Order: sequence, then C-alpha cells, then structure tokens
Amino acid sequence: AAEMKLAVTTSFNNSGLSDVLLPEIKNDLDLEVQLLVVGTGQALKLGQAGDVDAILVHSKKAEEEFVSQGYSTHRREIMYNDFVIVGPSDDPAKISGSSTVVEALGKIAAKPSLFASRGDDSGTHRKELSLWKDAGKDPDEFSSSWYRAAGAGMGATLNTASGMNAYIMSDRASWLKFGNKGGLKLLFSGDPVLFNQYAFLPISPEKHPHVKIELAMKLEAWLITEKAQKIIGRYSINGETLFTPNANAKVN
Amino acid sequence: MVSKILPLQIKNASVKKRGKKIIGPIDLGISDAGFTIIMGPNGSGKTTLMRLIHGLENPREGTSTWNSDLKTAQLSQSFVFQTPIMLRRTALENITYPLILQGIDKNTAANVAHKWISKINLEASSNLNARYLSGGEKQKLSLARALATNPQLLLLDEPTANLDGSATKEIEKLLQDAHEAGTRIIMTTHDIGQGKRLAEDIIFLYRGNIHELGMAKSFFQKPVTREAQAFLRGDILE
Amino acid sequence: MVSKILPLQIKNASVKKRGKKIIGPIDLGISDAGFTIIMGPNGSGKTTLMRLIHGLENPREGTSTWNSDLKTAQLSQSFVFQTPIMLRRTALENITYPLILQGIDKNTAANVAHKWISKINLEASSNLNARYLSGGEKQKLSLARALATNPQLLLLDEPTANLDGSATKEIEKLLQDAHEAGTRIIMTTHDIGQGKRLAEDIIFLYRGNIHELGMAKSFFQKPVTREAQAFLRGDILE
Amino acid sequence: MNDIVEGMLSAFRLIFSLDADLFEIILLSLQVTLTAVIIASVIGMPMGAWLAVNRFRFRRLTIAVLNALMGLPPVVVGLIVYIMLSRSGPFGVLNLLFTPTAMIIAQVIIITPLIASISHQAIRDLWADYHDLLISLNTTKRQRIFTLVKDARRSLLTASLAGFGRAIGEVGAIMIVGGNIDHLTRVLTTAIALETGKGEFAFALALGFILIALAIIVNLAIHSISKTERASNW
Amino acid sequence: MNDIVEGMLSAFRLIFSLDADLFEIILLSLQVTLTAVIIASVIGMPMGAWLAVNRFRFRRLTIAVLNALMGLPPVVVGLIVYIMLSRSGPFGVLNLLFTPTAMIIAQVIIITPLIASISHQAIRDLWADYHDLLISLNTTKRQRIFTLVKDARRSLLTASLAGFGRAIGEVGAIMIVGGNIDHLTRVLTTAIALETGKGEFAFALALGFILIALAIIVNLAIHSISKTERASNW
Ligand SMILES: Nc1ncnc2c1ncn2[C@@H]1O[C@H](COP(=O)(O)OP(=O)(O)OP(=O)(O)O)[C@@H](O)[C@H]1O
Ligand SMILES: Nc1ncnc2c1ncn2[C@@H]1O[C@H](COP(=O)(O)OP(=O)(O)OP(=O)(O)O)[C@@H](O)[C@H]1O
Ligand SMILES: [Mg+2]
Ligand SMILES: [Mg+2]
Repeated sequence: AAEMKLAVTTSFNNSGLSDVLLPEIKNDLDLEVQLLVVGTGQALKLGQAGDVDAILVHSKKAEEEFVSQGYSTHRREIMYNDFVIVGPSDDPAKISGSSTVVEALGKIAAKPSLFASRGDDSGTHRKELSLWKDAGKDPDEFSSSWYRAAGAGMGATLNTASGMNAYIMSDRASWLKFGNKGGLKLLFSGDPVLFNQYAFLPISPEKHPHVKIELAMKLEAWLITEKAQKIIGRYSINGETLFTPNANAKVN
Repeated sequence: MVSKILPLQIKNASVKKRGKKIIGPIDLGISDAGFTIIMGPNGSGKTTLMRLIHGLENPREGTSTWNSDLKTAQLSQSFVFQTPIMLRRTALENITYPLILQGIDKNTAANVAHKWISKINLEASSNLNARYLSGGEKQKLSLARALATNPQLLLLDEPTANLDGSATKEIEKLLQDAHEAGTRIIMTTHDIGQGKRLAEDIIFLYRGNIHELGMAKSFFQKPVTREAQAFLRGDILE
Repeated sequence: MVSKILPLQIKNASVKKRGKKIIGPIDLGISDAGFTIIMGPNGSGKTTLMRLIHGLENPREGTSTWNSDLKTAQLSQSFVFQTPIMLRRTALENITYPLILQGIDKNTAANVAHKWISKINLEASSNLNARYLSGGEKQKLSLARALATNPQLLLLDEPTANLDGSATKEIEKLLQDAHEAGTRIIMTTHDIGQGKRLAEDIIFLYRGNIHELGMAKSFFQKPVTREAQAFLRGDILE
Repeated sequence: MNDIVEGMLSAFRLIFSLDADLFEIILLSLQVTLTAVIIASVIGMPMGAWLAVNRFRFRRLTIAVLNALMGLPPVVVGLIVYIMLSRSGPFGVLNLLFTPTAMIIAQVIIITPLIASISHQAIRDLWADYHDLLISLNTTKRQRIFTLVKDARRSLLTASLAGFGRAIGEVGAIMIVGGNIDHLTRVLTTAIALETGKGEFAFALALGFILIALAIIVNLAIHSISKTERASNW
Repeated sequence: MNDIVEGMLSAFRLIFSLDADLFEIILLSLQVTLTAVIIASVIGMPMGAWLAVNRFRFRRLTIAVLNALMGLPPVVVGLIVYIMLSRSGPFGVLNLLFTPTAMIIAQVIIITPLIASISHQAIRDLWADYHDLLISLNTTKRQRIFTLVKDARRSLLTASLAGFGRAIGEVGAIMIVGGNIDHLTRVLTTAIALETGKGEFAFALALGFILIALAIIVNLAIHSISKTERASNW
C-alpha cells in the first residue's frame, strides 16, 4: 500500500472519527494514512517544513495565511463541528439557560467561577478569546484565581478542568469521547458562533518537491466524495452526531 | 565493670568458603587471662581462626559459647585487622569513631584520641586523612583505635608486620601494659622473636587445624610435631 | 634485549604533599647492578623515595635522568607495593595481566603465569578471586606478578612483611636468582636480618633525607650516625 | 536550523530583558525540583544504604524491582497522583491538585528510585571496604547506614545530581498534576511543551537553553560548595 | 481509585488476550530502548572512564556540564533532533523523521550523559584502587579505560539500568521525533499519553502497569544473566 503522512489536531483524533475513516481509505484507495496528532500550531509547522504531505486543522485565519505563503495550494473545507461549554453539574454560574454563548461567558466572569482555558494559542483557544472579546472582556486581565490558562491540548485541559471542577470550552467531539468527565456536564451549546470548520490542506510540491502530492490529492478527492461525507455525517457517539460534512460548500 | 565475657568455648567448629573447608574442626577454650599467640604458615587459617573467635565468621557447624550474653561479648572485644581498615576520615576521627559509638561524648572522645595519637607518635598527622598515612602509620593507628576502647579481649592480626624495630618495641610495650591491666590478648605473628618475647601460650595452626597447643616456652624449646619444628626453623612445609 | 635503563641519576629532587616536604632534597645515583636495601623508621619516606625512583611521584624540584629514554625506562621496571594492589580478577589473571599488556599472547601468558603460581605454591587458588587470598598469599602473588615480566629494575616495598619464615626464604631465593640473572633490585624492609642477608648496599633514610648510604657490611657493622645506630638497636628515635 | 540559532538569540534576549514572567517560571522550576531532590535524597540514600547492608531472602528481587522503578513512566506517576489527589480521590480533601505541592509529590515518586539505586551502587563499594570494621565494632544497622551515607557523600552527590537532572527536565507528570496553569503551576518544561505545541519552536528552544544553563549553574554551584572535585577528599 | 483497580484488571485482560497491536507496541518499545541503551553505554561508559583517568584544565567544569546534561529536557532534545532530521533540516535527505531510528537517536542523546555520569562515579572509586598499579604497569590511557570498564562492570550495570529506566519511560522526545504513528512509531509511553489525553485513565494505567512489569522483567533478566547479586564477584 502507498503511504502518506497527515498531521491532524488532537480534537479530530480524539473524536474517534479517524478510526472509522482510515480503514475505509485503506480499502478504497489502498492508501495507508499515517496520522501525526499534534497541536494546530505544530501541525502548521510540520507542513511548513515539508515533514508531512497534508494537514487537517481548524483555524481559518492561520490556514489562509499558510496558503498565501505558498505552503499549500489551497484549503478544502471538509466538515464542521461545534464547541460547547462544559462545567460543574451544579452549574454555580447558572449558565445553562443562557441564550447566547456571550451571555454564558459573561455569567462565568461575573461570578466569577473557575474556568479552564486551553491557553495554547490553538484554534480552540483563539475561538475562546474571540468570544470573550465579544462579551466585552479581556482575558489578559482575568485573575488566575479563577481563570486558569492550562497551556495544553484539549484532552489535558479537560483533565485539568475535571480535576478542578471548572467550566471549560471544548469541541463537542472531544467532550463526548472524554473518559474522565468527573463532576462535569455539558451546560451550553447550539449558538451558531460556536461552529468550527475543519479544512484539508495539501502541502505544495513547489515548496517541497518530495511531498506526495498525488496521494494527498487522491485523499482530498476521496474525502469529498459522497460516500466519505456520508460516513462523516453519520458518525455518532451515544446517539449524537459530531460532524456536519460541508465539503461541497466551497473551495478556496 | 560489665560482666566477664571469658572464658570462651569453641566446640567442633569449622569454617567453609565456597564449599572448601578453610579451618576446623576446631575445639578450643579461651580462658579469661593470658597472652596467646597463633602461629602457622601463610594460608594455614590464622586470620580465619581469629575471625571465628571474634564472630566475624559463622561456623558451618559447631558452636561458640561466651561466658556472658552475646551482646556484651561483642561489645567488649576489639579486632585489629591484618590489612588496616581505615575510615575515610582523619587519623583523629578514626580513633574517636568507636568511642562515640560507645556513647562517649565528643569532647571526651577527642581527648582520649589525642592521648593515643601521641602515644603512637602521630601528632603531626592527626588531622590528615588516614589514606595518606604510611603503611606503618596505618598499622599503628588501627592498633590505637582498638586499644582506646579498652576491650576485655583484644585480637591482633599481625599488628607489627610493617613496623620498624623501635615502633615494634613501643607497641609490644603497649600490649604488655594492656595485658597486665587485665586485657586478654590473642595475636598472630610471623616474627618468631616476637612470639618468644610476648607469648604465654601458643596455638600452632597447620592446614586449618590446631596442630600444637601449649605453653610458649615448651613450644619454642621442644616443639612436638615435625611441622612445628620445620616452621620454627623456617623450613618449607609440604 | 632492549637498551639498558640504568644508571639513573636523581639530582636535588624533593617530594611535597599538601605543602609539606615529605622527602628531599635527594641526590642519588642508581648504578646498573646491585642489590640496594632502603631502611629507616616508619614514616621516614622509604615508600615515597621508591615511588620517586619509579616515577610515581613527580619531584617538585630537581631531576631524574635515566640512561635510556623515559618510555623504555618505564617499561623495564616493576614495582611491588607495600599494600598489595590486586586486580579484581583471579590470582592467575593477576599475573597474566601485565604480560598481555606487553603483547605476549594469551596462551603463552597463561603458561608463564602457571609457572609462577606454582613457584609461590598457589596452584590450589589459581582460579580464586584474588580478594579471597590471605594476606601473605596476596603479597606473594604481587611479587610473582612483578617478577613474571622480567624487569631490568625491580622495586620492592616490604615484600615479606606478611610472610612466614619459609615463604620469606623462598622469596629471598627468588630475588637472589633474579639478581644473579642481572635484575637490579631496590627494596625496603624492616627486617634487619633480611637486610644483612640480601643487601649489597644500604640507604638509610631519616626524616625524608638520605642519612647514610654505603656498603651493607660497613653499615651493619659500624653505622656512622647516631640515628642509624639507634635504629639498628631498635631504639626509639626522636 | 534557523530555529536553533533564533532560539539561542531569543534565550539571551529573554534573560537580559529580565522578563518577570520568565523569572517566576524559573523560580518555580527550581523551587519544585530542589525540594523534590532534597526529599528524595533523604528517603533514597538511606534506602540504598539499607539495601547494601542487609541480607534478606528477596534481596535480589527487591533490588531488581527498585532498579525497574527507575523506569516509572512519568505520565503514569502523574496519573496515579492525579487520581489520588483529585476531588473524588482519597486525598481530595487536601485540595492539593494543581499546586506546586502536587508537582513535588510526583517528582519525589519519580526520582526516589533513581537516587536509591545509584546510592545503593555507590554504598555497596564502600560497604565492601568497611564491612569487617563496622561489624567488628558491633554497630547497629542504623549506625552503619549513617556512617556509610556520611563517608560516601562524595559518590552520593552523583545520585542527587542525577535526580535533579531527571526532575528538572521532567514534564509528563507535572503537566498532569500541576496543570501548567499560568502564574500558578507553570514551570520551564511545561512552558516548553506548550510552545512546542504552538509550533513556536524557536521560543521553545530558547526556554530549553535557559533550562540547560540553569542546570549547569546549579551543578557548578553544588560542585563548588561540596568541593568534591578539588583535591579529592578520599 | 476505581481507575487504578480497573487499570490493573484491564492490564491483565490485555496481556491475556494476547492483543496483537499491544505486542507490536511492546516490541517496538523494547527494541528502541534497548538499542538506545546499548549505544549510549558504548559511548557513555568509556567517556566516564576517560573523565576518571584524565586530569586536565577544565575537568571540573566538564564534569559539572556532563552532570547538568543529565537534565536535558526531553522535549528540547526532541525539538533539536526534529529540526535536524526535518526535511528542511541538514539531515532531511536521510528521511529519518518519524521512524524508530529517530527515536533511538533522541534517546541516545538523553541517556548518554546519565550513563556517563554514573559510570564516572563508579569508575572513579575503582580508579582510586587501581591508580598506582596501572600507572606503574605503564598502561596507555586506552588500556586503563578498558581495564576499568571491564573490572567495574558490576557497578556499571547500575548505569545501564538507570539509562534503560529513563529511556523506557520517556515520552516527550520520542513523541516529537517519532510522531506516535500507529503501527509505525507508537510505543508504550506515547500510547499512554494518547489515552491520558482522551481521559481514558483506566486504559492508560493498564498500559502503564504493563510498562512497569516489562521494566521489572528486563531488570530481573539482566540481573540473573550477569549474576551480579549472587555471591558477589568482588
Ligand atoms: N572465600 C574464600 N574462598 C576460598 N578460599 C578462601 C576464601 N577465603 C579464604 N580462603 C583461603 O583460606 C586460607 C586461609 O586464609 P587465612 O587468611 O585464614 O590465612 P592466614 O593463616 O591468615 O594466612 P596469612 O599468614 O597469609 O595471613 C587461604 O589459603 C585462603 O586462600
Ligand atoms: N598526601 C600526604 N599528605 C601529607 N602527608 C603525607 C602524604 N602522603 C604521605 N605523607 C606522609 O609522608 C610520610 C612518609 O610516608 P612514606 O609512606 O614514604 O613512609 P615510609 O617510610 O614508607 O613508612 P612505613 O615504614 O610506615 O611504610 C608519612 O609520615 C606520611 O604520613
Ligand atoms: Mg592472615
Ligand atoms: Mg612504606
């Protein structure tokens, strides 16, 4: 079988979707996709260095810059999922009834209640920061007595939140698959601003002639087939679907 | 003073190493007074016998019974090793170490140690790390260390092998003083003259067994066995 | 045979340790034949002088000049230490080690070693780890190790201190044989009898200096200095 | 390659800019690690000596297990300490999770077997020297251990320094039990891991070089305090 | 606490189910670590001996630096090796990134200073014994090093085992240079880190217990092969 390397973010891998997709790819394309599960920043860095053949991440601004610098020919949107707010099951800040995520975050900051932030400059973290901004707050000014910047991946930060019994913003997939929920519970979701787009970016052979661009393109082509999109759309945990395929929406 | 640890009765004891019998079977009584010298060719088991008496070797078979309980017996004897074992400390600290173990306070111990250091003429080196002492100085130091604790039984394994004539004389004087003050002494030596000067009785070891045992005078004047005769002449023993 | 390493000229050499002068200044010529014995009280610097000759101590000042280049000189002498240094190997391997260093092949080395092991009556222990040997056995082994390499110059630091009469005789015989075969021997001893038996000339050390130096006969019959006289009588030297 | 050069340069810039956050992180790293090393030495050295002077039935097995524990995976130690200290764990009430104390606990667990093993090896050699004398002087087990640790202190330094090295560079366990919380439990190694995840390799390397420099300074300081390499004491 | 019990149970289940994936991971862990330990020993032991027998100007400094390098943070080593082996790095053409070889390289760098330091300490004691004899026999530096390493082999075992322990439990560096790719570069520690990230503590612990058991088995095997604790050879 041919082999290629794909750097993906932890949230994608933690969701378990890769365990479903990879065997299908192997089957259909006779292609062995070797996953490197890293942070968003590190995935981009691996792509820049030409150490992987393609990346699958969720940080639109960084992706566009990546393309404009010529490291990739284009970004192909594949699917999206959403972020949720998780917190102590007794919900001390009473966010569960909120109508928007901005309102929910405002209540947490007002109380204030323990909040665990990724703090690692990842796609998720950047999203969180922009939401705080929307709520009119500046996380730089938060006291570390309640706002805890864990500086770690999704799983590690979830473990920290679980240990502290703190609020946290997580992607839905990581939360559903997470095995150490402790006293935590999903308290808020559904606000459209929480949507989280994943995109596939093959590495440009012009920068790195050795990359396996044909394989990457083959994989990209497969990911947007109806079959693949259906598999993605049907993937669920405990009856909840995790990803919404939207590959045919746009390419840029 | 604590209870007398002697006499010691050793019955039918032997020491084996790696399956080989080194000494024994040994039957030996050590009375509570005297000055015994163990003689015998190299490798005949002198050191091993001393270690057996001292309790450093566990007999494979046989028994060893003190007059007192074992703990008192162990606390009331000192051993001077053939190759001096120096603590990695100064000469002075080598002497204070066993004193402090016995519960003597640091100052008193240091005073006693200084006294002994000057008896063996090592004042100039009392703060020198013991590793730097000359061969003879090490031997004198380990002797002083043993005497300083004032033991009831003193076991000495060739204590003067590396000493010059005058140091040997001094040490012999110290030993005789201790003996007169009531210390029971057992010692090995290769120096026949020393044996004649010091011994009250002699144990002659040969191939791990007590070959002759008796008063020093008669041993040196008319040894019974052919092997002892040859040993005293300095002949090669087969 | 390689070039003669002797005579050796030592000029105005002294050895200091931790700021203290141990021996010197020493002026000494070692001719290419003879049997020299160094005598002196404990701590007078005998071991240090031997180490200086052998090159183990670097003189603080002064020089030491061999007849040959330094490398040849170093390769053609052997030193027997006062406290035997045993390799953590079997008795046999202790003898083969320097032979193999000299480029002799393993089998030949083993044969030579076996020959020496039997000369010192250690056949029974040839495969025993050297640490288990008795004090005297270790001393004999390190002597055999030195002799086996057939050196031009043999330095012995109290080689018979732990040996019994017959072993001492045997070793003295081996040394005289080597001497007659042309080996230059320098040795220390506390045994005045041994000095008389073996020495052709004597160096008498006192407080780090050569106090007397001369033919053995005259030294033993009429020592010049008061200190040498006292030493030979076994008196205490102040 | 550029990252490495850039890392060195920014290491200098960071140091000379006297960045307050950086000093906070450095201080916490030192505080956690040195405390852990001291505690682990106090436990591990006598343990090593104890193993050297005692002969008992399962001695070989015990030593092999101790040696094996040098291989305790930090992540697993971190997990176990996390479980113990978490709210629902047996020591949850102490409220130690995500504090420097929790990090010290994890590090002590990780480096004690290392320090004990190296101590055991060093003391075994000294014990071979001292054995007959200490037995002859009728010392108690406790006195033997005390004497051996005292007189082998020069060799035992290596054990402490190995423990220090392992602890100062460790990240897996303290990430889990400390949580790498900014201004609270962030130390050099967790900060390095964070920057690596961000793809900020040059900055991560800069922190790494600072850590190595710190380790060298600590080692030099300890060497010169103990004067071990000067005029060898034994 | 339940996680710990559950972890032990599933460790047994995993082992007895003879899971092929698990055995692949275990095998790779052993292969990478043992290779690294052998290479690091071959480099580190003579290096330690060399430092023991040589007296030179910056000896103290060199030893302090070597000791400090025991604290090389694995993540930093991982980063540097990554940068070297990356396609855009100087050794990119070798195509070693994300292979077991890259993991071995990183581990060798991490454990060589540890092995060299412990070896140095062990050999220094033996050298104090042998010094006069080996100088007197006019040995070359090389012969001295060879003799010391040979005769101190029993003490040096601790050095190798400490290196093994550090390497088998290490995760930071091999995660970066190996990439934790399933069926290719996944080893026990990276698998543990992965499961921990998923919050699957019981499974992570199960793998951890297997790793510890593995370390104990390796240690026992080495001990009994070398017979070190039987009838002490010296
Ligand atoms: N562990 C051992 N294994 C085998 N043989 C041993 C062991 N220990 C000692 N021996 C042997 O036992 C014999 C007696 O040793 P010991 O030290 O008692 O002799 P010694 O009479 O004191 O000799 P020396 O006069 O040379 O000091 C020696 O031949 C020695 O090699
Ligand atoms: N490193 C050192 N520092 C201080 N003094 C030292 C050092 N090394 C040796 N000495 C002293 O130098 C003196 C001479 O020692 P040396 O070993 O040469 O004596 P020696 O004549 O061989 O004595 P012995 O007959 O006892 O073997 C001794 O008093 C010893 O304590
Ligand atoms: Mg003896
Ligand atoms: Mg001497």
